[in-house]
Amino acid sequence: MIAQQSEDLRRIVRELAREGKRFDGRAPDQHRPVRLEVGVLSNADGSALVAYGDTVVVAAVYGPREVHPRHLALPDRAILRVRYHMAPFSTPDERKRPEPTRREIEISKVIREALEPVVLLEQFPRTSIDVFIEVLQADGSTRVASITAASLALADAGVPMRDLVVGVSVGKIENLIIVDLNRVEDGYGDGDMPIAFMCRRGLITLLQADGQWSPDEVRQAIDMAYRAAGDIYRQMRDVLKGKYIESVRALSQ
Amino acid sequence: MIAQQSEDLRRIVRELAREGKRFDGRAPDQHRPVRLEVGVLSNADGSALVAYGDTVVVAAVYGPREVHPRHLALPDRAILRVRYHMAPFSTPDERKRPEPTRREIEISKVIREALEPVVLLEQFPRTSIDVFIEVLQADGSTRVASITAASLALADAGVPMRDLVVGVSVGKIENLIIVDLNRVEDGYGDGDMPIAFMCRRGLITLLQADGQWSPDEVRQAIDMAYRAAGDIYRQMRDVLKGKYIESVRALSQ
Amino acid sequence: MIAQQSEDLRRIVRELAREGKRFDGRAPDQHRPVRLEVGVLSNADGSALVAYGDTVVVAAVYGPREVHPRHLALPDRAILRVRYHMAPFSTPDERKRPEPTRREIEISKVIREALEPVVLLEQFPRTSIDVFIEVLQADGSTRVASITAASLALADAGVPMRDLVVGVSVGKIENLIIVDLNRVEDGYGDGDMPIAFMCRRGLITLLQADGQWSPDEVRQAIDMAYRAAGDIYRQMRDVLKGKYIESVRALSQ
Amino acid sequence: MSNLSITQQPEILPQLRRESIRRIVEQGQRADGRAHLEFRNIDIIVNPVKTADGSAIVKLGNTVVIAGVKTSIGVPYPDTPDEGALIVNLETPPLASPEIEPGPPDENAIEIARVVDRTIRHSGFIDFKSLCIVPGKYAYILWVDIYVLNHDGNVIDAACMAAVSALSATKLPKAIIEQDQAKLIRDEKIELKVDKSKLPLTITFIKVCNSLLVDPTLEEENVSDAKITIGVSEGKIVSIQKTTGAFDRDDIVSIISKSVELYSKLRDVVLSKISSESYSYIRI
Amino acid sequence: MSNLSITQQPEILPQLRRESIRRIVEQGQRADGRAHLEFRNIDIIVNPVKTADGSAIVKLGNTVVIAGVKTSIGVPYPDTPDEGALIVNLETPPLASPEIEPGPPDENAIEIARVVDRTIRHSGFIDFKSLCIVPGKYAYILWVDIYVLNHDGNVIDAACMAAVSALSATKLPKAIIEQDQAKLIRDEKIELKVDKSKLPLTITFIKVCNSLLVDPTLEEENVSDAKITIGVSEGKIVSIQKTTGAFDRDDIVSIISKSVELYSKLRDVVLSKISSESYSYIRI
Amino acid sequence: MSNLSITQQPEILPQLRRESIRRIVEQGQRADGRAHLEFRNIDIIVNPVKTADGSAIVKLGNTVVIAGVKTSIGVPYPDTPDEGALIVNLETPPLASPEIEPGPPDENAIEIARVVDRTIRHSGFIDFKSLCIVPGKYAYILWVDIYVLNHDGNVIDAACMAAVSALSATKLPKAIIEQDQAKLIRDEKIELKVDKSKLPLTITFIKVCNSLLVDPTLEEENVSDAKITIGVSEGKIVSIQKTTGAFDRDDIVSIISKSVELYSKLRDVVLSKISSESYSYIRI
Repeated sequence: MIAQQSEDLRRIVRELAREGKRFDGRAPDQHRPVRLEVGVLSNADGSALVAYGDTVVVAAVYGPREVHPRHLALPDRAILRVRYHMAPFSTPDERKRPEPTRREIEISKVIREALEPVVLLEQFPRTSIDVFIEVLQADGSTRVASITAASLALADAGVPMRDLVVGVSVGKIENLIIVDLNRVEDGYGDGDMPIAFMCRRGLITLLQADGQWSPDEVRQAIDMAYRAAGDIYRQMRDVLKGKYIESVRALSQ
Repeated sequence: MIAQQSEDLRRIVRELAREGKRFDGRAPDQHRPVRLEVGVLSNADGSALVAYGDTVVVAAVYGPREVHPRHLALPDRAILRVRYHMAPFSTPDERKRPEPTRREIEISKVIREALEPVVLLEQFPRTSIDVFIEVLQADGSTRVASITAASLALADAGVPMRDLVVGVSVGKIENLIIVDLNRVEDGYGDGDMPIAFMCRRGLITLLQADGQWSPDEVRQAIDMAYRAAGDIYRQMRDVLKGKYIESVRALSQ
Repeated sequence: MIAQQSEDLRRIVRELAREGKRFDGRAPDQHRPVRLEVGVLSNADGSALVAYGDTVVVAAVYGPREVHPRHLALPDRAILRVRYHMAPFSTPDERKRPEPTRREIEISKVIREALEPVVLLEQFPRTSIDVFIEVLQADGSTRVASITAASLALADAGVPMRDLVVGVSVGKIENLIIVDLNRVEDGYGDGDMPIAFMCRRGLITLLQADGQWSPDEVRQAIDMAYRAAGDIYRQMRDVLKGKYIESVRALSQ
Repeated sequence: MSNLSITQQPEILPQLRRESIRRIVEQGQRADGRAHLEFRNIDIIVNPVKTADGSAIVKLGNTVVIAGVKTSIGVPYPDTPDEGALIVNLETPPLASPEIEPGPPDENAIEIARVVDRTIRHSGFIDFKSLCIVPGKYAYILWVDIYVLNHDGNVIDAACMAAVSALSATKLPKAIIEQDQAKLIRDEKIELKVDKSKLPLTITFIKVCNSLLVDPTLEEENVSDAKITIGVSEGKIVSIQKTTGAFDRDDIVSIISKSVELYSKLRDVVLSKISSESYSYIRI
Repeated sequence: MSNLSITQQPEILPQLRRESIRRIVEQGQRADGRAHLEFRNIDIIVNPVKTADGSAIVKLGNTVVIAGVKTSIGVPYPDTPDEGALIVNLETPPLASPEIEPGPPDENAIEIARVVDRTIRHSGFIDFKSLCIVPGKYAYILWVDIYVLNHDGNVIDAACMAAVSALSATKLPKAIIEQDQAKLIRDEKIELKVDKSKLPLTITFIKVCNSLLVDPTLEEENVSDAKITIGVSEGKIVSIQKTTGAFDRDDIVSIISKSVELYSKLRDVVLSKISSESYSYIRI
Repeated sequence: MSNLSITQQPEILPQLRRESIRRIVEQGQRADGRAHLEFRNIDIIVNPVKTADGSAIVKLGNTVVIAGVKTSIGVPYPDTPDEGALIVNLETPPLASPEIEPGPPDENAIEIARVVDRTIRHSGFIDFKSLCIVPGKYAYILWVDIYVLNHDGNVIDAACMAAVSALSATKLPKAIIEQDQAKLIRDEKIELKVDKSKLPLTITFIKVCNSLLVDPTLEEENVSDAKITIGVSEGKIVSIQKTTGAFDRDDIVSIISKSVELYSKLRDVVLSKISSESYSYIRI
């Protein structure tokens, strides 16, 4: 891109932050409008579309089902298989090549590890529960939106879970801690911290960070994320309650 | 290569076509001399070399034999495995890289689907019948020559078939419909239509096209191809009768 | 690199050779100081570090153990699996890409074939004995140092062997035959001949050559290599005797 | 990867269901109540993807595909120094169907992408010369990436529809030359020149018990005896791809003429959907 | 390769051993006699590899890793035209453990390399601007290749230590411009500018029966309930990577403050090891 | 792919056949009636492939290989700025044998290609300096692609023969410089300079029951105790590659002298075949 332009944008974003403001007018602790839909794909056992502002992801769940090849199966529980992938047209500027990048491989892993603590894998030994995520439009916070979508799709599929996992990102620009980063804030900020919570139990199942954070800022960030996650969690329950009370029996355990 | 030269060639080819003529002097419905040989490779269960003019392909058949890995086997019939590949030195100008291209992958598929309707796969459940094709010299019409070669190799291997499949291409230059395109006609023409026939039954098992064709031209093209295929079919029968009456019992069913 | 510099170096190396001398002051039949250590890696069943001057390799042996996938197992003996790999930082100048090169694939094969004649594979049917070699610093003769390391690691693992295999390279610069080439001699010489001996029996299990050699020079080279190998063999026995008399029972058969 | 094409494991469809579908066809009807030559309901969302230069979501019954166009700059091919390039890629990510494992495009995906590519290329829909920036040096490359989100049969027709809808709505980033280097200014956009009268579309036919059906569902594909796809543009045939089974000459003649008839109606449907200029966002 | 992350087969650890390790932890101790927040013995060999521009071997108990730095010239990224680049790669060759098959880096290796990369990148340890040769045209690329030679747990902390030790000792080949082309003169070396006060290190915690332990052995990793890695530089958190299990908020707060405390001690140990200028050679 | 070399599954040869082949050898004969140091019948077709710049088909008994040379332009290696390059590739497509699955070249194919490459390179057969177009900037690259069409043993000697026969017959497309860019004019050809007196050939020996045999059939290879290939050019040894088994010093000395003796005869056979200037076409 034109280096000058992006330099200008960076300056504006950072100047606003020094005044406690954000480029898109949100308050620091205000997440973008969230759109949640379940059952959007007829073939999948469960599916969901999640939008955090202009970030849009779709998730599908298949399973519990037979494992191929069989030697990957575990005798005492299900395996979880997770794939996070970005469509080539989902990023601004250059086309993203469709082959999995190192970034996508890492994110697939941390999403799997964010979901494993909630799924009752031990109920389905020797099977596989598969979560496939496609990012269709990326405006920051794609991995945490993906976790929320995966959670909804698992619930939509009737997979028993201990809790719903909700993903939220926090960031830092010029000492301002902000929630639910968009792409500009991610690109020109000083730190990014994606977090996922088991909301009812308050447990953290995904936590990553880059940038520079004081211990106190880490604490603030986690607490700000938890409040936003709680808000999204209530919307998730509404969406699931509307149509799926039956299948999410695990939620009311 | 030199843009001017190929531009000249294109003009000549197209001017000739407007007069109903072809660059190599053939009549529009005249295919190139065909050379057919069977049993050319001692290791294969069946093999054939086919030349359509300067296009030369060799095909080998192995099987019916055990399937590896086993889970690919079908309980009620044989699977057909087909590979179409061009040798790096088979094309003019640049060396072709030996790795399979998207084009080769597509052609392997349509050749398989051109052969499946004739091979009596149901006679050999749980086995594989393998057809390997190598293009040694390419002067247009390689996929249809490959189908003819595969047919001969299958017959040479004694694989029971409902019919022989014969491949022929048709093309269009400046409204002139021509049969058995060579590379220049393929490159500078307005349309290309590779076709394969089960000759005795008159069924079409491969049909592709690009370019622009009116419905009437499609009809003309199919009919012109069918006449050429019949001619090649008679040569195939001669070659097979000479040495292989025994093994091609399926032909006389 | 700077073409002039390397040209100068080449001239010097070759002029010295015409006087019967070597760039690093060694006599033609003098190998570099050899450093041998066994049991250097705690996870492996056997391991060794071998340095020929500034060439340093480490080898690990796992097995005999179960074969994956099982269809590779042999009913009457163990299979040997060998991997020779160069670390990206082990070469001067450019970083070596970590993906296996055609050279590494060839060397893995010839090392396997250099070891197979000595390992008593028939004692462990249906298992695999794995030899993994990493070149950490390369100054010529890496494949022969790797064979020596593999031999030591196999003995360290207690794998029964008919003999110890020792690797040595010989080279030729301006008609001077020299032993244990370093990188400069390899790069600017006229021929390279890596050799491996079963030292007690005097059998040759690796022999490669490039360059130009008269039949008589080949003979001289083999004999010079054999003397150097005998010297290294004695050091290997010392290292193994120190701690491993028990496990190398096969040596004293 | 080796280019070995292997007879595909048919999806397991209970024998009763199989026979029922075929019997209904023999009676001149279809399992979902359509006429033999009737398409499923078509829904097209145009330009839902803000990060793409052009995009479309197409729903053909329960089959859902999304296509996105991205632009880059490349060197023209030596034999067409004054033309840009089109690259069509299709992927069936594993969320589309229980049958699909993750991996690079298989022969089915590659075939569909190539047929869609040929159909567009030979139709004259895109003015490739308008994609030239500096003859022989710089030209636009149009990357059309098609993702199948739900596979319920006839992906190819849905994919072609999505590709042409996305291209119809594509705006190219402006290209500038700076110090002899071409660059794209992604904030300034110019419309991609397409000739909508030549809108290319594919129409897929299956043969079931000697009847010809268009727009097959996945179940119908699985019980069909043969399948063929015809690419049409303004009354011309611009591509043909027979896949499974065999057809006789008269089948083909009939399919060709039916495809030309159906094309006009289908084009009108598509054009009306893509010309509605309402605000759009990603929904499935 | 497909980026499919699959629940990993746990290493088979006998149930008795498993319970024993956990019981010892519950009693406030560890199987190898360490305190919960005590690292294993650390040994660092600096610049043992003559063919590298910088290198280090780190032994953390029985875990052994080697890191080597190689330099090349590349074009700066458009958004940082005056900076060089760092590329971190980690491989676990099959000699490191009986569990590893040869192949390209798997998700574990990729994750570790990326966390080490982020930890170094955000610490300010490297002055990326000092790696620029000609702004917008040429810059140094630092390739840090980390090889695990023996895997006995906590590879990530050992890998980070090895990477920063190797970078601390790195000398760049001089870059010259000849006929508008940049070249490296490998005989003339200049020191890589690093800010040792910002030495970045990771500290990995596992949770076992509600206790927090640092620097886990492989056995401890296999019986742990959760695992997290904190990257620290000069009292700042520069990376976090939770891997397995779940933590509550108070765990995290406690881990963060413990990691800052432990960092100071660990940095002193590392700095003292890497500043000893003795002759070094490759030994394990 | 991982460079893991694995003990190869021997082809299943009935025990009786195995013993019979070995017994015949012990009696000083061979299963196909040849003497121990006798090659099978050699047939060479020169320049059968019109699309190649040079080509040859070699039949060595039932072993059939085809080699084709294609030319391109590349940048010379920095250490040999005034020389062109040779790249040898060998593939065993699955039509060559029931044992071969499709895929990229395996270790056997790679080894043969590399030995053929070394044999040619060190013989002085090709004048690499004559392949330079503009020193340091442009040079010819000779791609030699060898395809095995039928594998009945001793592929390496057949491959080397095919490669040198194809190179002997190679005509390079003329190179021109246009606007500082090198281009090939494929219609205008100049002969590749080769020194036929140095014609490099490999001679492969197997050891069976202490006898040395040349040009083994596949069956003989499968019952052999050891195998070695010697590359010879004008009385000089230019390559050696021991593959399976072990040899003692005296074996090697004997093999070396036998290979030099056999070389002269073999070269005469090859030269006479390739100098017959008759019209040729692809036949097997």
